[in-house]
Amino acid sequence: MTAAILASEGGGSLGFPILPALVLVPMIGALVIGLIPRSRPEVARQVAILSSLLAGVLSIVLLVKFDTADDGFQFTVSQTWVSSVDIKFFLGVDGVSLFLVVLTGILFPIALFAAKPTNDPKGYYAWLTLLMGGCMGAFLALDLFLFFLMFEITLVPLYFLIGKWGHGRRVYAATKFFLYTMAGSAFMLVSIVALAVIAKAGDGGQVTFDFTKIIASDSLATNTGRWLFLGMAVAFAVKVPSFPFHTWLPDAHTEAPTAGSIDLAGILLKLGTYGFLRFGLELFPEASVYFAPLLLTLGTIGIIYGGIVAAMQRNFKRLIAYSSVAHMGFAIMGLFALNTQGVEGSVLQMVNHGISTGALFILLGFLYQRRHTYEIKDLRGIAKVAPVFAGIFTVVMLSSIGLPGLNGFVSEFLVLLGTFMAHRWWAVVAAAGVIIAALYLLWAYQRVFQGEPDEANASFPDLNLNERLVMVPLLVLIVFLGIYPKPVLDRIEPSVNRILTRMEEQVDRYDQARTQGGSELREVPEGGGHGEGGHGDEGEHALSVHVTTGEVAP
Amino acid sequence: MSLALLAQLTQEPTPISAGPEQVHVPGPDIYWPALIPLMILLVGGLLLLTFSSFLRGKAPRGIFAAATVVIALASALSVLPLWAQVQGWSSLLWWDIHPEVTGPYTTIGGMVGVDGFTLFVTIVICAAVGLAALLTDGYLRREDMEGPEFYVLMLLSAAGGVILAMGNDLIVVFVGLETLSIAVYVLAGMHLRRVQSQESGIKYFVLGAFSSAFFLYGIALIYGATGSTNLVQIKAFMSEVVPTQNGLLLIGLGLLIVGLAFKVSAVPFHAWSPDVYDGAPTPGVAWMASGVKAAAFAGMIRIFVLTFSNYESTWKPIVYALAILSMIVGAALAVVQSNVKRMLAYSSISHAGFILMAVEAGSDMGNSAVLFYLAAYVFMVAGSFGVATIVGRRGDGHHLLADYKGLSRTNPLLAVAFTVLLLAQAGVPFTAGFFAKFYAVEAAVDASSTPLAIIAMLSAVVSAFLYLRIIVAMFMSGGDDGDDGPVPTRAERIPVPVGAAIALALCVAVTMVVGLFPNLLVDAAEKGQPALVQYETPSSASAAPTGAASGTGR
Amino acid sequence: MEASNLDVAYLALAAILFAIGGVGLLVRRNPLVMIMCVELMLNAVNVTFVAFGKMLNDISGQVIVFFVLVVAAAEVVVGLGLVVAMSRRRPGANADDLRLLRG
Amino acid sequence: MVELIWLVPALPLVGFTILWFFGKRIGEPLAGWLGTAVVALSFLTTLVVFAGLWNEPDHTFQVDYFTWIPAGDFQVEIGFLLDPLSMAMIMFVTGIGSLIHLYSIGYMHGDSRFPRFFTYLNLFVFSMLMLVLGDNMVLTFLGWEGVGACSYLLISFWFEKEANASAGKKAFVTNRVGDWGFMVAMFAAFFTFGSLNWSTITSQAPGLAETTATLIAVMLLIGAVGKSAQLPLFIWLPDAMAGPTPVSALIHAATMVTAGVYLLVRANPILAASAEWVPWAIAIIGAATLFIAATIAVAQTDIKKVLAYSTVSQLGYMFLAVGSGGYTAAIFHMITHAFFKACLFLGSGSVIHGMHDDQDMRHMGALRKVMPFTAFGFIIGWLAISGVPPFSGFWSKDEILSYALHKSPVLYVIGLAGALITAFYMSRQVFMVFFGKARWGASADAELANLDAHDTSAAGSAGDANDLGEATVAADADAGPVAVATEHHGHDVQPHESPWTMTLPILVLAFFALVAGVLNLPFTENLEFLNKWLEPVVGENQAHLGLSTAKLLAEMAISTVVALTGIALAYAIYMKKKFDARKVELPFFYNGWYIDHGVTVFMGGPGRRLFELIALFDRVVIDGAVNGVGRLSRGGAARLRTVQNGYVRWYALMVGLGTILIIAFILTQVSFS
Repeated sequence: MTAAILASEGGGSLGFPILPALVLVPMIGALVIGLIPRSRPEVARQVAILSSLLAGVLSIVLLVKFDTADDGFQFTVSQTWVSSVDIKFFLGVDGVSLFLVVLTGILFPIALFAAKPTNDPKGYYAWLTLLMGGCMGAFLALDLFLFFLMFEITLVPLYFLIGKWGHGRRVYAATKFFLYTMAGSAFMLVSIVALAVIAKAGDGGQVTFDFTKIIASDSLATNTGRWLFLGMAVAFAVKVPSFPFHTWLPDAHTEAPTAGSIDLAGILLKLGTYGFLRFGLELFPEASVYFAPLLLTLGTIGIIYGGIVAAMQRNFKRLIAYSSVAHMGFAIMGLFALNTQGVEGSVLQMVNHGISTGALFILLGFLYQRRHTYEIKDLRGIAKVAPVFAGIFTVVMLSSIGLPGLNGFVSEFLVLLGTFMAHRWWAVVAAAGVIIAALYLLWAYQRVFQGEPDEANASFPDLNLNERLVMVPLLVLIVFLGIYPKPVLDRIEPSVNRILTRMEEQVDRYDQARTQGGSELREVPEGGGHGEGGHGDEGEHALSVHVTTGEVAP
Repeated sequence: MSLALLAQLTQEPTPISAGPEQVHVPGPDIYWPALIPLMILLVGGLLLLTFSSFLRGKAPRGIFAAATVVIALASALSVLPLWAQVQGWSSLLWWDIHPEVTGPYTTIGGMVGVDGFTLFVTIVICAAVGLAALLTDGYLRREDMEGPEFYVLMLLSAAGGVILAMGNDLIVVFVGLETLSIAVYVLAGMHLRRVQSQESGIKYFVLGAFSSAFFLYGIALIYGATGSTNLVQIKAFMSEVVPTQNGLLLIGLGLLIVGLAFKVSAVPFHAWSPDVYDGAPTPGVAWMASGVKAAAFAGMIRIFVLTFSNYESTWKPIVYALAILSMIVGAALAVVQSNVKRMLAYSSISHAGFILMAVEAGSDMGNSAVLFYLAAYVFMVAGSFGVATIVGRRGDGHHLLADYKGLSRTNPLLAVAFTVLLLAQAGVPFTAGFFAKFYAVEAAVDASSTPLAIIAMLSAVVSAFLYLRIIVAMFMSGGDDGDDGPVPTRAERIPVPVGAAIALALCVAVTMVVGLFPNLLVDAAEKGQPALVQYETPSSASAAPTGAASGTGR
Repeated sequence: MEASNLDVAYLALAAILFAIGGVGLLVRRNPLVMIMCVELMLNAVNVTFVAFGKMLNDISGQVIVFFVLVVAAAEVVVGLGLVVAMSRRRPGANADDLRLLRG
Repeated sequence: MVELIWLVPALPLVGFTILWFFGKRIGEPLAGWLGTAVVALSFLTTLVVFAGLWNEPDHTFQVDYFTWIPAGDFQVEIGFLLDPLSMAMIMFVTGIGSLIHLYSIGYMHGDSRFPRFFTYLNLFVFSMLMLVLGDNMVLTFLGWEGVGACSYLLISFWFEKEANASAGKKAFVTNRVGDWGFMVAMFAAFFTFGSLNWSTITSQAPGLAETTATLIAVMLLIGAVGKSAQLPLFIWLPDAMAGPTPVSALIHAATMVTAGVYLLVRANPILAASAEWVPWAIAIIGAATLFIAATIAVAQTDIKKVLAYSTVSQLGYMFLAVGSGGYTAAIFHMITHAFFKACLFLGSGSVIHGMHDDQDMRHMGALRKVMPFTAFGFIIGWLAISGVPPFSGFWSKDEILSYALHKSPVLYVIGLAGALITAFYMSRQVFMVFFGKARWGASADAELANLDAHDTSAAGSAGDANDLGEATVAADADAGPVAVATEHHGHDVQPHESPWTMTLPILVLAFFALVAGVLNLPFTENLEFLNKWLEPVVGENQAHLGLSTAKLLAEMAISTVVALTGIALAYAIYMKKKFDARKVELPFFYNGWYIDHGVTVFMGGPGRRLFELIALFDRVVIDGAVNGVGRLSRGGAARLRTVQNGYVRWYALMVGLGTILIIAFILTQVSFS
């Protein structure tokens, strides 16, 4: 199959099909590692690093070659897989997925460098590389079946990583993670199949899983669309994880090995939000507008609630895990603001959260190597004995708090701004999340890094050169994206606009009533009425839809 | 009343048919090529038995197994030309055949039908026999039960399965069913030194006979209602009468359902299977779980989907209910078992539920889904029980979850193989199991029984937990309490006989390959559509089969 | 098809026999008796076939009976074999003693 | 020349970068000199730019460098808006900044993290400049948060002591409350104007719907209140004194805390367009703050705490000015206050330095003999803040008061009262520290008896408001000085004058504290340089008093009298010992009206319990539900399992029942006709 796919190359501007390479290189790497004898762990490590680095480089190449102006899918590769039901090995990248792919390409090698397994390295590296391939595939897949395949396959490696190389109640955590996510995706599978079957009614009268075809043949009744959207939404909400479905995350993070946490927080959670964007907003415009208030509410609750619960944690890693719930709340919120600022901000937030939280987990990994505990009460005054460690941690922490000039701020600001445009009261509440974020992170920082170190921590060795080098790229990104996010946003924007424009058409087509509400609402800026309460839901939707065309400005 | 009875008895009985000259039973002309596969199995089995009795002293190692495999292979190969004929190919591989008749046909006076479906199932059955034989070899030697009987019985029951699959007449179906079952009863009770074995034998026998009595009664009623046991004529009859008026017919249908549901061990007719699987010799179980079920499902498709297609409103709800019950009860009960063989037994019940779901679709897609599922399932389940055979150790008694603890240390390869098979059963991507489940779900959704599909996926989640439990035992021994306890070392590795090794390798290979390239199997499964063909008495002396001209039964 | 009282009587008799056999299998513990009950059920079906054969004036009804008889015989053989093998290990065990396998 | 503006923030940034990476290698004192140099340079650049700005059309110059955040129609540039207001701000920010850098070289001498200190200071100056220069709200917000972060880092600079760490965190979190307001204000502004450029906003504000303007204004006010430590968010500033004294001088007196005032002045068109009650609210907040803070300052014994509360109080004056439409007055007072308060802080720092880190005024006295320069500078600062003519403080405060009178007599009276108390507590401080008889060294023991009595009443004051971890740690945030005091009993300290690096800045600032009044002398129009200078920014929204000379002189006379009265009272109590000091130094004042205490109790009590409740909910209800599903299915299965009881006849029964069910179902299908 490899050869076949490498052979068939669709409209990309590169000499060779880069996307399949992105997916297959790590997977082949995993395969190779699987063949290496147990007795040669160092070889396994080298292969893992090599393959993941190669994929990382390829992702950078992709970033460079990416055509900023083009708002469609680029470098598409399509290879029939199961002809009878029109399942294809169909890959493509657009502005939305581009940076998630790049993030994957960057974060995995770093994760490999950042932490070594305690036992049985062979399996560890094999699973990690396989996980990388799965993530790449999920972000690049343009065939619903393929997407689901990749979405599911990522469970297995992480299950083993947590269950075998984790600590504490690792089996409990791993099983919980696996089953919870699988239960979610059960609904997604049914939705996907239903979509494919319904697509029969569209052109060709053939069952198809081809994303673009399904988009083209939008033969979706309003109610059906809503149900199917719900099916998808459950899976993604579990993956993100959004508020009521989040409890697997703290357990998984707390018990996972460092690399597992890095990739879980950095990449896998994004599968959920990315799915919401690509297979929620883009596939079900009407439904996503309809359910926007619900998901906005979940996002808002996630932001506040996650922060509050995080503030009550006594285990550092758990605390960061809950902070992820809050941050991903921002991502969801931005998506369902359904306007340029919100969605762009949300995509950027995915990237930023990946970087910041990834960095945090790496640092926690260093911490654990030295002290073998995540319990905040056992840590004290580390800043005095390990100034560099503390300094780096401070920067990352501030970026996670959302300090302007660092990456976190830009995305959170855009998300809140966009949300305010669409549904102001949610934004006003969610903005309070910044207070809570400062609350729990600074609290933890004080307990762990400040104060006079007790004898247990007095001998805490500072970061060695390797560890510093591992941190460098992330720190650079944190600062760069904080000061000059323009390159990223410029590439995201066209695709986001493509999605939103389609949504606007669809919604207008679905019913005119809302558009009326919208036009009435667009007078708001002049007509005042900021003080008084929210408008009817329809109004909010219409506003949300219409802001995308920037009609807010007077 | 009694007088009247006497009066009648005193009258001279009127002959059923007046005079020999009027009675004309057309001597059935037989198209032998159609029977070659069956004959190979049947005759092969008998010859094996005969020759073995001539063998002096100890038979050379593995000769019987080898012979069985050869017979199975031969039978499978002999199917290919038939397949080519049915598909209307002009040539098969390099060997070009110009069948005078193409398409599905029927022979032996309409007793036996040959169509893609039958042939596909035949191959599946042969594969099951072959695998079981490979497993049996080492097993018998370990338990010193050497001898041909085991193989002969399997071959005979396989022959019964083929008869059942190709039976175009209820009586033939019944005979096939009984041939299949009776042999298996013996297999179950084969291990004379194990009380459990005998118990399982008796249980299976009593219940099996009980259920086949119902089946037979059903046949009788249908015969009474329609005047024939030939599926084609039954169907023809039903196309004339108003379906719902005929109580006899409907009740008969119900009883048929009972009989077949018992064979596929669908809840609530499943009670025998856990006990039997638990007690019977494990290789025998491998055969029961794979081959017997395949044959029974073949019967279901022929009888319900084909013959009673215009009684859907009657049998579909029943099958619907059976499917749901099987999936849920199977999954739920599997979770609470501590004995791996029982776990697999229950999980096979829930698999049966999945296949029933595809049957319930009652469409071409559904039939193909059934075939695909059966094919994939044979390898998954045979492999799983193969592992159980090996781990069962001498006495076939070590089947507790505890006995699998630390298997990854003692027999890493075995553990990996088992993991693959289990994940495949759980429906993890890139394994045959995933596509099988997916296909079944698609069929269900396509037949717009979506709730069934959702329940199916959720039950899959539940049973995933059980497979995870086994994996945990093998790899993450020690579990949450952290310490890995007394884990067996490489020293006490379990011996893996050659035959079993080959079988496992085959199973894993097929599972993976089909998972990666479902196309291979899907095409075949789609070509393997069942058909009912009207038998026409041959005009000329040509022994050519009839068919092709007459439209298929659907 | 026209069904005379007598035919109906045959069918009824068969049904009753079948029921007796089924119930017997449920209520009796002795394996041998259980096997006999199964035989009873099968033969009840045979009666049904014959009756229908007569009603339909169709010979195949009676032909079928022979198939069934053979099958039944085979079943009995196997069943008896199993029972004997068991009672050799566990003399005087009845059906309810077979409870090693459960749960 | 004016294009050089980019250099102004760039230089400190460069300094910061260098020090961040190589600070350790550069080491003391070179790092200090580097840090000072860059700020001094940027001060010089400022002067150049100032010269250049004269030629610009109405003294305004705007420049955009590159796009920071582009998203659809939302475009944020990195660019500077250099107008009279920001010009004035950056002048004293860089000027005072460089002086304080210089001072720190001496003050931080021998500290283990000497280079790190200057790293932060440079970063702070940079952020402050961004805050002031930013030509759009977001960039201002960047500076706004940046200074917040720096103050966090600097307050908890000596983080080994829990109290300092808590204080830093408290400052940051409390500020965040304000930042929330700022952010919402920005959203509303963008929603309304479709842009966040200050120029766009200020130009379009007049045509704004009142409700909209009100919303934005109120949100901005919340932000300003947080940053400028007004009621009810002032609680963080006194604790912030835990930081090194130069920090208190630069950040918590001269520059950062005035950012709120700057913001309001910058947004004056919005205030003008908003509802009538908004300016009132501002004025009232200011008045209340200035009075309460002043009363609290009366009872403080920690030399820096007094200054801290006096800062809060002075900021209250500025808010009062803004509220009553005296934008120029606010800026005027901001500048003068920057001079004299910085001078005072540096003086106090010098004293602390001389007293070997003893901050308790009750251990001081007669220090003028041993540290003459410091004493000289401090006294000038004292006279300035007390509003004694012709010192700068007199002019600015007087102008504010006249605006207050113009707004409402009540505000005026409160302002006067505040002035009186200010004069009183400052004099008290000066007398306690520099006059009277020495309470340090050998002669210390005499004072001990009554000292301890006071300590007991002092102890157990409020502490860390926002630490949900545990509220108790912070108790020693205030108990600190006392602790220091007790440890200083017995062994005798020999106070000494500080090195020139410290005294020089004091004297320079003292000079400006003396003469800064000339910036805006009220007598004739053309003497009001600052008014004319700020005309383009605040012009049309400035309240016009049109005072007659007579009225003006009258007000001057009144405030002079008030000031002198305050001083006299203090003299009577603390020099002549006419009355017992306890009469005025009430515990109620000492504990800051128990506001901070109240917050702590609430946060540590109900607030904390609420959070714990939510966490419990998460653990029990939500996660419980998840695990409950698992437990439920397992339980159900276990019960179902009993059906599989091993009796073959029972199994047969199941088959039979199943059959009967199916038949029953089928019979429902059959319709016998």
